[in-house]
Amino acid sequence: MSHTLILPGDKLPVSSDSAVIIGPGIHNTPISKEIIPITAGILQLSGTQKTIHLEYNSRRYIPQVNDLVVGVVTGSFGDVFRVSLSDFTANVSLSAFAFPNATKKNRPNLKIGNLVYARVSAADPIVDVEIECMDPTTGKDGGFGLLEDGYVFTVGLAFARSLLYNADHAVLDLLVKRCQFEIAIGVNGKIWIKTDELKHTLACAKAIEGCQFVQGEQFKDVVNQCFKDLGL
Amino acid sequence: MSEIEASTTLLNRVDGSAKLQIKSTQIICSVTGPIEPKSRQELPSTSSLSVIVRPDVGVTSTREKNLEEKIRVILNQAIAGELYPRQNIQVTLQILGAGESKNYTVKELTGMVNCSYLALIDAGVALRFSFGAQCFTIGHDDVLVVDPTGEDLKISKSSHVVVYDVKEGKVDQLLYADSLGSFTEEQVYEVLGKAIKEVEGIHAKFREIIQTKVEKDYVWQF
Amino acid sequence: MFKGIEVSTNERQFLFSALKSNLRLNGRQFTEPRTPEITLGEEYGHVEVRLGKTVVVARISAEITAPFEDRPFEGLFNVTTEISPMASAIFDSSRQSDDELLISRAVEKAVRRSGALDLESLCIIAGSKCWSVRADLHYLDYDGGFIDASCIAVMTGLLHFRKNDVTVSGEQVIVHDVEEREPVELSVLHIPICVTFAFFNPEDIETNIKGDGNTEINIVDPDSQEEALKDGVLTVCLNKNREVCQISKAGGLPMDALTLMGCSHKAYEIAAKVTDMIRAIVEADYKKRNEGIQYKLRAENDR
Amino acid sequence: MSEDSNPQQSLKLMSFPPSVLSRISPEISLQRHLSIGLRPNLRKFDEFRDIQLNDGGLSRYSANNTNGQSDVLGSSILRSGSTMVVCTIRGQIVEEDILGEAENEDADAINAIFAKELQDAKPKETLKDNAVIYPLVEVERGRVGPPTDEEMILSQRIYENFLHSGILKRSALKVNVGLKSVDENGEEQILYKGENDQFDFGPKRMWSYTLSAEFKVFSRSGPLYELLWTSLISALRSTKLPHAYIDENAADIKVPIKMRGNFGTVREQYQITCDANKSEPLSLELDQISYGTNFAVIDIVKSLETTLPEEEGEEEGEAMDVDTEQKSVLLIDIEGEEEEFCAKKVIQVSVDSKGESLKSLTLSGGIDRDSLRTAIQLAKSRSRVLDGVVN
Repeated sequence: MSHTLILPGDKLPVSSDSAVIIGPGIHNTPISKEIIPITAGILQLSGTQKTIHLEYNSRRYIPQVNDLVVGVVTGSFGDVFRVSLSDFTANVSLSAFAFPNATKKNRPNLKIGNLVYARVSAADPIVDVEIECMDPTTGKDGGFGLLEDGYVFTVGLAFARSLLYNADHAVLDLLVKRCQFEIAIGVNGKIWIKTDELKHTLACAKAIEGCQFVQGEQFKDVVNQCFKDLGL
Repeated sequence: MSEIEASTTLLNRVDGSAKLQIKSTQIICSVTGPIEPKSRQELPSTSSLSVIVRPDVGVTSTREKNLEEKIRVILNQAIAGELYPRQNIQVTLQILGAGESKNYTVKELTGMVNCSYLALIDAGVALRFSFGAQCFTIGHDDVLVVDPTGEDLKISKSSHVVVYDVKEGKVDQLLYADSLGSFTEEQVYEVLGKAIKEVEGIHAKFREIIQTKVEKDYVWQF
Repeated sequence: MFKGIEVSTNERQFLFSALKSNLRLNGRQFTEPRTPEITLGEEYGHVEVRLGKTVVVARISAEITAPFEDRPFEGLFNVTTEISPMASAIFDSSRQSDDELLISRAVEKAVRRSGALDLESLCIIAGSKCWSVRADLHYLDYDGGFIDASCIAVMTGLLHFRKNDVTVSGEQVIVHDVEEREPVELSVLHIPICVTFAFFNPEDIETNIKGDGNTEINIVDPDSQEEALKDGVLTVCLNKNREVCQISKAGGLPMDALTLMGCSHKAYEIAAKVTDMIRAIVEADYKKRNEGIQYKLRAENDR
Repeated sequence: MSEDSNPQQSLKLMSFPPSVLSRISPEISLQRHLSIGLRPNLRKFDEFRDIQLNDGGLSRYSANNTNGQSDVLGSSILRSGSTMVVCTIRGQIVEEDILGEAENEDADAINAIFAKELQDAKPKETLKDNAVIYPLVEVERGRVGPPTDEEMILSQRIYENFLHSGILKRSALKVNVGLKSVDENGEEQILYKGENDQFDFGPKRMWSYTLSAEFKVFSRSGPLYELLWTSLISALRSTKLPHAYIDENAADIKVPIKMRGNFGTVREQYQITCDANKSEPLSLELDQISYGTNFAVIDIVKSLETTLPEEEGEEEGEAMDVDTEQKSVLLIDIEGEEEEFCAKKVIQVSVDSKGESLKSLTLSGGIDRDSLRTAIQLAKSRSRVLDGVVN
C-alpha cells in the first residue's frame, strides 16, 4: 500500500478521458465534470487504475448502500421504525417488512432503545435512508436483526471498517484467546459486543477502544492491561 | 513566514477540531456535520453552514456577527455543499487569545480561516480545494509587514487579510480579501501579490500537520 | 435526557448491572473523583481545567466602570457561562437548554453569590468608579462535571488574576500600566469547590420508596455517560472551612438525610484536596513570574 | 419504484412570466438578461442608480425644521432607485475618563530606570485620536423583532469603517463647557471659554459628545452598505453640536452617605444643560471622507442558452461540455433579487472624495485582476461624483 497523502485541490493520477470508478473522498463535480479529491486521505488506486478512492478517518457517518450498521430504535410510525445511526443526524427508516418472514400479522417486536444490526438498502441524499434486517438475496436473517443484552460503544470509522473487513484482525484474534464473544461491527462506528460475563464484555470493549490509538505491536499490551484492570 | 503551531483531533464530542496559534493569536475550532438542520436552516439542494464565533473576553456582539459572516462567505466557497443537501454543517470558533485590540479583527480572522480549514479536514467535510489566509499591515512609512503583531496593527495605516484557494500546492484564485485603513491601489496589488507566496507556505505547513493527523488516525495499521 | 443523543436500552442495562457488581464503566471507584489538571496561561487570569476529557477555560478580565447606584461601595462581578456547540452539539447555540440553565445557575451561585470575591475591595471612588470583574467561561469539551470544573476554573482564575494598580488623586483615577507598577491581586475571601454526585436506582422505578431494601447507588464525579443515564444528581459546594455554600438537588430520586450528610463529608475531603492543589499551582506560577522579573532587572543593572 | 414509469416521459415543458422566473430560478433569469446585454433592472452594466439627497428637515438645526424641540442634531434622506434611507444623528454628553497616560511622579522615576527602553519612543497609535459613532440600522420588513443578522452586520461595518476612516477626531467632540451664573442685576448669563478671557471655570472633569446614527431603510432592493455610508456622511455634514453649560448653583456638591457600616462621600453628578440657542457645526476631516461602490462579477454561461432547462444539462453531460467557454461581466451598483442572489463574486470598494486613496476594499469569490482594476477605476470616478452630490 502506498502512502500518498492527498489534500483537496491536489491533482489525482487519473486521466479524465478514461473511465474510472470513484470511491469515497473523490467527487465528480456537477458542472465542470472534473474528478477531484474532496478530503485529506491516503490515495488508494487499484492496480489497473480502474478504481480510485481516498482512505480517511472521520467520525461522522454518511450512509452508503450495502453498509452494515448498528442502530438504535427511536420510534415507530405505522409500518416503519425510525432508527438512529449516529447522533444529531436524521433518523433512517426500517420497514417492519424488511425482516425475514415478516407479514402484516407477524410484525417484528422492536421497542424504543433496542439495538439492531442492519444493512443500508437505499441511501439517496434527497430522500430518507432505508435499512433492512435481512439478506436480500436469501430472504433469511443473515445475522441481522435485534441485538439483545451486551454493550455498545463507538470507535473511529476507519478503525470500524478495518475490524469489519479483516476477518483475522489482530485485535479480535487477541480477544478470542481471552474469552468467547459475539460481536456486531457497524461501519457507522458503533460496535456491539456480548460475552457470558459482564467483566469480559467490559474488558473487550475497553480493549477495542484502546487499540485504535496504538500501533499494532502494542495491541497485546492494551488487551492484557484492560483484562488486568478488571482483575481478570 | 509566520510561525504557525497547530494540532487537530483534540475534542471528543465533535466530528472535527483544530487548535491553532500564530504569535499571540490562539483559536480553537470545532466542526460538527453534516447533521440534521433546524427547519429554518434547511436548503433544498445544498448544505447550510452555521458559523459561531465566540470572543475570548466579554459578551458576543456585532463584532463577532460580522466575523461570522466573513467566515461563512469564505467557507461556503470551499465546502462542496451539493453532496449534503438538506444537511447542516456547524462550525464553532472559540477565540482563546485575540492577539490584537478590539478595534481590529485581522489577526483573528486570519487565524480562524486557517483553523477552520484544519478542522473541516479533520471532520472529513468535502472541500472543493484547500485554502489559506494571511494578514498584512502597511505602516505610515509605507512598509509592508507580513503577519503583523498587535503592536504593528496599532501603528499601521492600513490592514489587510487575504484568502487564496490552493490547488496542487499553488495558489489558484482569490477567495476573499479585506482591506481597511488608508491605502493606494498599488498597495492592494502588492499585498495580493505578496500573499501568494505566503499562502503557499502556509499550505505546505498544513500538509505536514495533516500528514501527522493521518498517521495518528491510522496508527493501528503500522 | 440530552436532545439528539440516543442511548440504547442495552447500554443502560449494562451500566446498571455493572454498578450492581460494584463496577464503574470508566474503571473508577464509586467514591473516586477525577483529578483536575489545571494549566495557567501566559496572561493573568487565563486558566484551563481538564477533568478527564472535560475541558473548561476561564478568562478573568477587569475594567473600570460606575457602580450600581444602590451599592456605591461595591464593585461588579459577573460570570458568563454560555455553552457553545463546541462542547457537544447537544448544546444549542440559539436556545439555552434546561441542562445548560442548571449549570449556569449552579456556577453563578457557587462563585458569585457565595461571596467568594470581596466586592467592596473593588471600589475605587465610592459611587462613581469601581472595578468590574468578569469571568468568561468557555466550554470546549464535554465529559460530565461542567459545574465542578467551572468552579475550579473561576476560582483559580480569580486567585491568579492581577488587576492594574490605580492611584486616586482627587477626582482623577490614574491606571498604572503593568510595566510601570506591579499589578495587584484580587481579594478572594474563600474558595468554594463543587462536587457532584450521581444517583442510580438499579431496581424498578416502583421500588422508589425506600426502606431497608435501599439498593440505591451513588457515585462521585459522573462522566457524560453516567450523567446521561443517572436517576438523580446532587451538587454540594463547600470550602475548606467546612462551610457549605450551596446544595443543589434538582428533582430526580428522593434521597434520605443520612446520604446527604455522607455525600457532604465526602465532598469536603475532595474540596480540601482541590483547594490545596489550586493554591499550590497559583503560588508556583507567581514564583516563576517573579523570578523572571528579578532576572530581567539584574540583566539591566549589569550593563 | 422506477420500474413503473419512465420519469422522462412525464416531463412537461413549462413556461413562466419573467417576474416568476426571477424568483424560481434567478440564475437563469439573470443569464437570459445578460445575454442580450441588459440587466434585469434595465440598467447598463456600468450604469449607477441616481442618488438624491436632502436633509429631510428632521434636525433641530435644519432650515425647514418643523419641530423645534427635536433632539436630532443632523439628518439626511437618501433616495436611490426605489430604496430610501433616513439617517438621523443624535448626541449624548458623557464624562470622559481620565485614565492612565496622565503624568505622575512615578512615571518619572520609572523613566529614569528604563530610560533606554523609552528612548525608542513608541510610534503613535493610528486610531487613538479617531472618534467612533454608534450606528443602529433598521431595515423595514413589515414586522418587528430582534435585529436581523444583516442589520447587525451593517451596523458593525459602519462602526468599523468609521473608526478607521478618521473622518471624525475625538477632539471635535469635546464639549466646551460653559458656566451659567447670575450676575448682580439678577440676569442669567452663560460664559464659555474663548468668549471671555477672564473666564476661569473648570472642574477638572471633561465631557464629550457621543454620537449615534440611526438608519431606517425602506424598500430594500440590494446591498445597503454603500447607501447607508453615503447617507451617514451627508447627515454628519449637516450635524451641529449644541453648546452646553453647567448651572453654577448645582456644581460640585459632596453628599456624605452611610451604608452598611461604611462612610464616604458620593459626589453629585454635574448637571449639564444644552444651550438652546448656541451651536457649532461638527468639524469633520473633509479629506478623509470616502464613498463606497459595489460591483458584481457575473460569469456568463453561454451554454445555458442552448441547454435549458438546467436538469436536461445534467442528464446529457455531453451538451454541457460543448460550449462552456466563460466570459464574465462587471455589474455596477448591485440591485434587485437576481443580481444579489447570483453575485457570488463581489467587489466593495471605498475611495476618498478626491478619488485617490482607498479606504476599504472587500473582495469575495475569486476576483480576477482585470475586474478589480476596472472596478477601482470606476469607484474612483464614482466617489468624485458622489462628493458633488453630497455637497
